[in-house]
Amino acid sequence: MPNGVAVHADPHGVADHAHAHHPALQHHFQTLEQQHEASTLGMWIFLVTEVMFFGGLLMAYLLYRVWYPTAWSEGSLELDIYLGGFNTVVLIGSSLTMAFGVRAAQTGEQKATVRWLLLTIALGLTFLVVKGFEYHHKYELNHIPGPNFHFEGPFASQVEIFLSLYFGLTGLHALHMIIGCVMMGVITWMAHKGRFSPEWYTPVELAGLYWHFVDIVWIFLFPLLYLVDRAHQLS
Amino acid sequence: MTTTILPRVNYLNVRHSVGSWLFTKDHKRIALLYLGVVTVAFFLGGIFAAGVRIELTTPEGDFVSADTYNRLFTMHGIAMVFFVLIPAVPAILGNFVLPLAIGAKDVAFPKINLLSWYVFVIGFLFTLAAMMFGGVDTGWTFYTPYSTSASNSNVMLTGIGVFITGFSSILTGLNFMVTIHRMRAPGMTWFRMPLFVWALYATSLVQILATPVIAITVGMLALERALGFGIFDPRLGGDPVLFQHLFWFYSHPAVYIMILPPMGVISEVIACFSRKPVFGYSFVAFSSLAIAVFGFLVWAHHLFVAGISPYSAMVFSFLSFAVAVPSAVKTFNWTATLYKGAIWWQAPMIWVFGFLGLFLVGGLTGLFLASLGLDVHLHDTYFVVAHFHYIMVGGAIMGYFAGLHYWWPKITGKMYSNSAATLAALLVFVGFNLTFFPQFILGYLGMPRRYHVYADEFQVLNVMSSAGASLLGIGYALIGSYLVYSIFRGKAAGANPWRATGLEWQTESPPIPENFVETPIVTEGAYEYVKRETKVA
Amino acid sequence: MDHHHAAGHASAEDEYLETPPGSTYERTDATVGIIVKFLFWLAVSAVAVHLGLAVIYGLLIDQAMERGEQRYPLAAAQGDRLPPAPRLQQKPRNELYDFRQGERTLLEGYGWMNRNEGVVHIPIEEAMRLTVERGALSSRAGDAGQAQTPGMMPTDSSSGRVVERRRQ
Amino acid sequence: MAGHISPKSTYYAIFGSLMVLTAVTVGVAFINLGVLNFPVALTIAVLKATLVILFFMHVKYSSRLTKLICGGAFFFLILLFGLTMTDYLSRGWFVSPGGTAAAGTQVTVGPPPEPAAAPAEARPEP
Amino acid sequence: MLSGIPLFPEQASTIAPQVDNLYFFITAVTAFFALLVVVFVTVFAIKYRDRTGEKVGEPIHGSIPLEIGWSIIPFLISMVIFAWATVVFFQIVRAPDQTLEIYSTGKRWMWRFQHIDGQSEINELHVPLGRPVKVTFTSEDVLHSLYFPAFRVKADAIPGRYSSVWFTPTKTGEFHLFCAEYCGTQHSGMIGKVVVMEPNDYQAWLSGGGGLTMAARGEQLFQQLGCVSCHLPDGAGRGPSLGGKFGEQQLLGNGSTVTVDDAYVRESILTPQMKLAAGYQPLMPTFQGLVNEEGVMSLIEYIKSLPPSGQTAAAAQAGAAPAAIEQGGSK
Ligand code: HEA
Ligand code: HEA
Ligand code: HEC
Ligand code: CUA
Ligand SMILES: [Cu+2]
Repeated sequence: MPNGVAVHADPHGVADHAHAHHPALQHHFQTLEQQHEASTLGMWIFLVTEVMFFGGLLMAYLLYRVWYPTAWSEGSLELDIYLGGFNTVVLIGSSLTMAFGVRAAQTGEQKATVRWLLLTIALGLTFLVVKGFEYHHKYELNHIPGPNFHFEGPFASQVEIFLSLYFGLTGLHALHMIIGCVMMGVITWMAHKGRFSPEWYTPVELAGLYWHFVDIVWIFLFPLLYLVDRAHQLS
Repeated sequence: MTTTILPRVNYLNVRHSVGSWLFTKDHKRIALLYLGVVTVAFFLGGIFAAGVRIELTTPEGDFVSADTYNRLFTMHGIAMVFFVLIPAVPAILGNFVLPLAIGAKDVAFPKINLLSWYVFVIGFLFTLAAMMFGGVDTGWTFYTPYSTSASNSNVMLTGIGVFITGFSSILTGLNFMVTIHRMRAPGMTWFRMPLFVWALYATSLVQILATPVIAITVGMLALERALGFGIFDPRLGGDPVLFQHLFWFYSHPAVYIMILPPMGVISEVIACFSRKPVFGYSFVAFSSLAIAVFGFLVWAHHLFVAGISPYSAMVFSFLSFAVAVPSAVKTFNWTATLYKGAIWWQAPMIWVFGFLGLFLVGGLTGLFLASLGLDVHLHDTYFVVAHFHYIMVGGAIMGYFAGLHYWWPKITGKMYSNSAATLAALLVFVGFNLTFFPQFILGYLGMPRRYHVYADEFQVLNVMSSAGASLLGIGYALIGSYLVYSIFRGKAAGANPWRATGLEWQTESPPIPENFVETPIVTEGAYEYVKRETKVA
Repeated sequence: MDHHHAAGHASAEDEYLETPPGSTYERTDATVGIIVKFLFWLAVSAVAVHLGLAVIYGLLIDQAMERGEQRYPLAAAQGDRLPPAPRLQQKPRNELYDFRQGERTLLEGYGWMNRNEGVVHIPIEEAMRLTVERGALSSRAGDAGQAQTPGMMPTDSSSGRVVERRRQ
Repeated sequence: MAGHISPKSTYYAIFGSLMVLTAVTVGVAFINLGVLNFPVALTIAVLKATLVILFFMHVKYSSRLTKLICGGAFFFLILLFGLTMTDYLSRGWFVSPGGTAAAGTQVTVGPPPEPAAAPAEARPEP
Repeated sequence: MLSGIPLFPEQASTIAPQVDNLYFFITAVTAFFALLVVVFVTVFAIKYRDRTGEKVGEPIHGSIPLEIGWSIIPFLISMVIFAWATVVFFQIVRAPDQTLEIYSTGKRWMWRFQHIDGQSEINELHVPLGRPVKVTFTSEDVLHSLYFPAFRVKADAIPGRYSSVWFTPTKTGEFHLFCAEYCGTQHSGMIGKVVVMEPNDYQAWLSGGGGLTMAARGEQLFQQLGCVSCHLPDGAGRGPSLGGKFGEQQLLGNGSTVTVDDAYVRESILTPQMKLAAGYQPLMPTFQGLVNEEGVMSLIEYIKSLPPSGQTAAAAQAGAAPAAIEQGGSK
């Protein structure tokens, strides 16, 4: 054949399908290795898109923080640092439990995997519940931007921008948490069914990557939103 | 060796039910699914363009009302950009050809591929709904504060549609990147890949990095419009120019999403129909990547008179000139490929000739716009419209048709009439130039964009433009007809009617569902047409 | 530290090594080193471009100053002039707040109105109490001021609009 | 099947560091460092994120391609921020004595003056 | 009708020739490269044409010197273009020290220009020949863009910011004025003309003439200040119809009557709450500071000229329509 393309008999070819391979291997992949590499690469690229997704909101945040430092201080002081701090600890804790979950899957400890994953979900839900309280509090104070917004002070308009970005950023983050919790639920179920083994635990690994990413976003959001200017609180 | 027409199982006839198409995981079928939706969008966009051009034949607003005209050009732009050109080459030709060209069985994530089609359709349905409820009239650029506070059209619906469609683009890009990294046939190193694959990779880079930003920007727009969040609202101290920064951070790289795959097609077709390797293969490959990366540095050239500082205008102008250089390199490389080739004037090659001329003009007029002193005069005039139509229609669409004509025998197994194709290409070329060349003059004269009525002295040029548009329409209609005809009555094409290199030509037309009977092994570069006596196929 | 490896891989780069014969897909992948170097030099050039253009910007400005001084040596720098009043009221909330702050200070605080003549302002409640105490009310004549519709009171608006007298 | 398995102690150590860093960032927020507050808070956040990326996400033990992809994401993010701020930070730059004839050269809408200059000073000693 | 196809806008300002020269230069460069490539492609396509489709081309893989050459040369050329264009840009952006200041606001869908001594006009701008003029403007609602093609200047009008353009007209005549940023339904109606006059004529126009009688001025102001939105000719609006009122008695809300004379009308415009017409709510805002003395007098003249309500429709509104309405092209 022209072009120097040779072909050879291929054990994974069309004709030969009788041999056994791992049930999780998809047929367009040749080996489980290849599938694992592709999946991990795919998840990383997806996380890149997520970084840019948050990037738009962060750009707006950056600009207005530079323009309106006082309004940013005022707005930040309106947020509850205790709830925010608690949430940070909870979320980082859930990252820890997630890492343990992945590790348990790696070493084939099925029950431990399920336990760690359940713990992760529980911590994630705790985060969301606390967030819900925060939002409700804001609602009561009429601090939700829009027609019902009310804030005292000369910087009210800019504080409205701050709060718009607050709700945008934390809302988007919470949405990702919810999706993460659902995904974790599915993974936990699969773990419970014993689908994972040291040979193949890719879904746990990918869910872990996603979960850690959500944690990283919060690691940035916490100081950016809650800790803008606490120094003035003391004076 | 003649091609025998045996009843062979291929991806088209392996199963016939609607379900087998709608739930397929075969990248080739997904490509055809995309082809369907994109063609519908192209017709829609074309009908709106026809509406625009008919209105513009007279200086008064007598065909449609001002509001309707505004909705017409907005929907034209949205349909053509988001639902035709962004998916056209990557999602149709890329989906079909990529796994074949690298010797893989499918893309890395076939289910996500199908999902990306569904997401695309859902986004399209939202936009269709917006069209049916009266359309949107903000311009395809959705500038605030008009779109957030002053427009009373279906901004939310369209915004949701665009938001959703963005994810289709992201998923496609993700899929392609992983496929190219991890699923190449043994022996196919990066520098043995066809240039089309390089172009798809560069496009995927842009898709995954830029598209999320438009998604979140449209999201912020929706929040501001629906819930009253103040982010771009000047009455609250917000900055309308911030919206423009964020919008164009995506939309400039988006135009490179639109041109890089067609450029890849050009590389393939030129190599095939000159029967020699593309001149400067690695330079063309690196230029594709350079265009993709540099394309992220230039977005504020759309904001030169919009309120950015003169200093940053200088910076972006400089960078815009820098991004022109890789395109120059590619153009010269393609021209040099023709030198001492054996140029076979077949339909795909005719389209390539058209591309070379028109992309040239389009790209060079981009330089006019990147020049600060000139852009002050030319911004938001028909000069810009002419620039981008030259490069998007004359460049990208012609590249798309070149690819469609090149791979048509592989996709359908049938061959179309070469003379009809050449005639259509000529019609489109003439019609196109007639439509859009006068717009350069109109632009310099000062006729602004998005004008429903215009000053009398602009009429003659507008009439010329509209006349060309009808020629264009006839040309496209002709293409549609002979391509469809070829499906039913076309001659059977063999596995390799163009006698091209490339792994996709080493399997049958149409390919079997698994692409290759046996995994190919690659031992040489992509375009090794060797001096030899060729056999008559 | 005790690292437990899964069988088969010595390091993460293994998957990108040479493609063994008989492999069914190409193992080698992009050389990361070149890409990193490219991105690094890109960042460096971006910074260099900014600095270089800043220098050119400065030169062009000097050209302007030079030209400006030569032609109009006596003209003071005008800069950007704002249009004359009345200007667009773009931030009604802020201006209103400032206005009310000023009013509140006058109405509720102690302060000098005119130090030279010893005129001060005191809180309005004080003033009202003192007025009643000193019996100053009785000396007030009937209201001969502008015709005011009963039940109406003037508002802060500069248009002279009146609204119903009710709890605001 | 590939994959580096970290010992549990590593995870606990990283978690501990993250907690310490969280406490630090909250503590530093209550100290008035002026303009430095923002960069310091960001630096600590970047440090925390790096720990999570390297150890929880196993990037330290991943291929160079993975590391590149990770870094690339932040590279483009910084690009977005940097080039946009080029515009905003150079907005007030002087052009000529006669003024800049361009769009948006002067702001009519701005925040009110800082509280220090507010009318609260209209209260001298009686 | 059309006297030939225009190919070039007039050069009516000092910057226009510079912009045009830059344009010619870039066109020349563009034409050169376009021709170069087109000629090469055509020549190669014809010279090396193979009608059989069976031959094979010469396997040339590339040439590093050529690559470097055609990377460096376009880069250098684009740097030249960039440099020239930036210099021209700075001319456009650098306003001279002493300019004639004109202030303007864009709102959907009209431009209002105000000269420094109070003379204001809608969709029309009168400027003197040979003097640098700087128009400082903003937008009241959405983005607009002030564009004078003949002067080759343009800048976006952003709500919440001031923008400015400067030009020195070099030719008398009337030139186009366009809005060049999409702003809604009547975006194409937000156009007008800039009238460049000899300095003497400009002075004459400034000091109250300009071809407009006071009553016509007043009518312009009546539209512009929004009086027409409340003072409908049939009296059915928020304010009483003003036709035929002058010289008559007006019943006030407190029962007294007053003669509608110059002073009363003046008071009604500047301090309307002083005397409220019977049967109407106290809705009229004050126009103190929004109209100068000359404007008040023009308004008074106009109100004097308004016929009684019976025959208003055609006479008052549509007749003697100033350029403001004509240019708008609105429905
Ligand atoms: C496929 C789409 C596509 C592509 C590839 C390009 C490519 C380029 N574009 Fe274009 N552009 C658009 C689509 C595209 N554009 C659209 C849609 C808009 C308007 C959006 C809207 O407002 O609605 C727009 C608007 C636009 C503007 C803003 C105008 C305005 O609104 O005021 C500018 C300004 O810099 C610009 C510049 C360029 C440049 C320098 C290139 C370069 O990349 C071109 C490079 C190519 C060449 C230079 C030709 C080949 C080279 C040679 C033959 C060698 C000789 C070369 C040299 C001497 C350098 N474009
Ligand atoms: C991606 C690409 C794309 C494509 C392919 C086109 C294709 C065309 N475009 Fe468009 N265009 C845009 C993208 C595109 N455009 C964008 C982004 C804008 C800016 C929007 C904005 O400002 O917001 C724009 C704006 C725009 C304007 C300016 C409107 C204004 O500023 O007021 C005009 C005016 O002539 C125009 C014309 C055309 C024409 C005649 C075609 C033709 O090529 C179309 C030809 C196609 C067909 C005709 C359809 C197929 C054939 C049939 C259905 C057969 C029967 C039909 C007939 C015989 C008529 N387009
Ligand atoms: C928002 C509504 C509104 C606008 C705008 C308005 N008016 Fe009036 N005008 C009224 C009302 C209501 C009255 C009757 C009550 C009163 O006298 O205050 C009135 C009364 C008058 C009168 C007295 C008429 C009479 O019969 O006593 C005159 C004269 C007048 N307006 C002129 C003007 C002019 C000139 C303008 C524009 C510069 C203008 N108005 C704008 C609402 C308006
Ligand atoms: Cu104002 Cu368009
Ligand atoms: Cu662009």
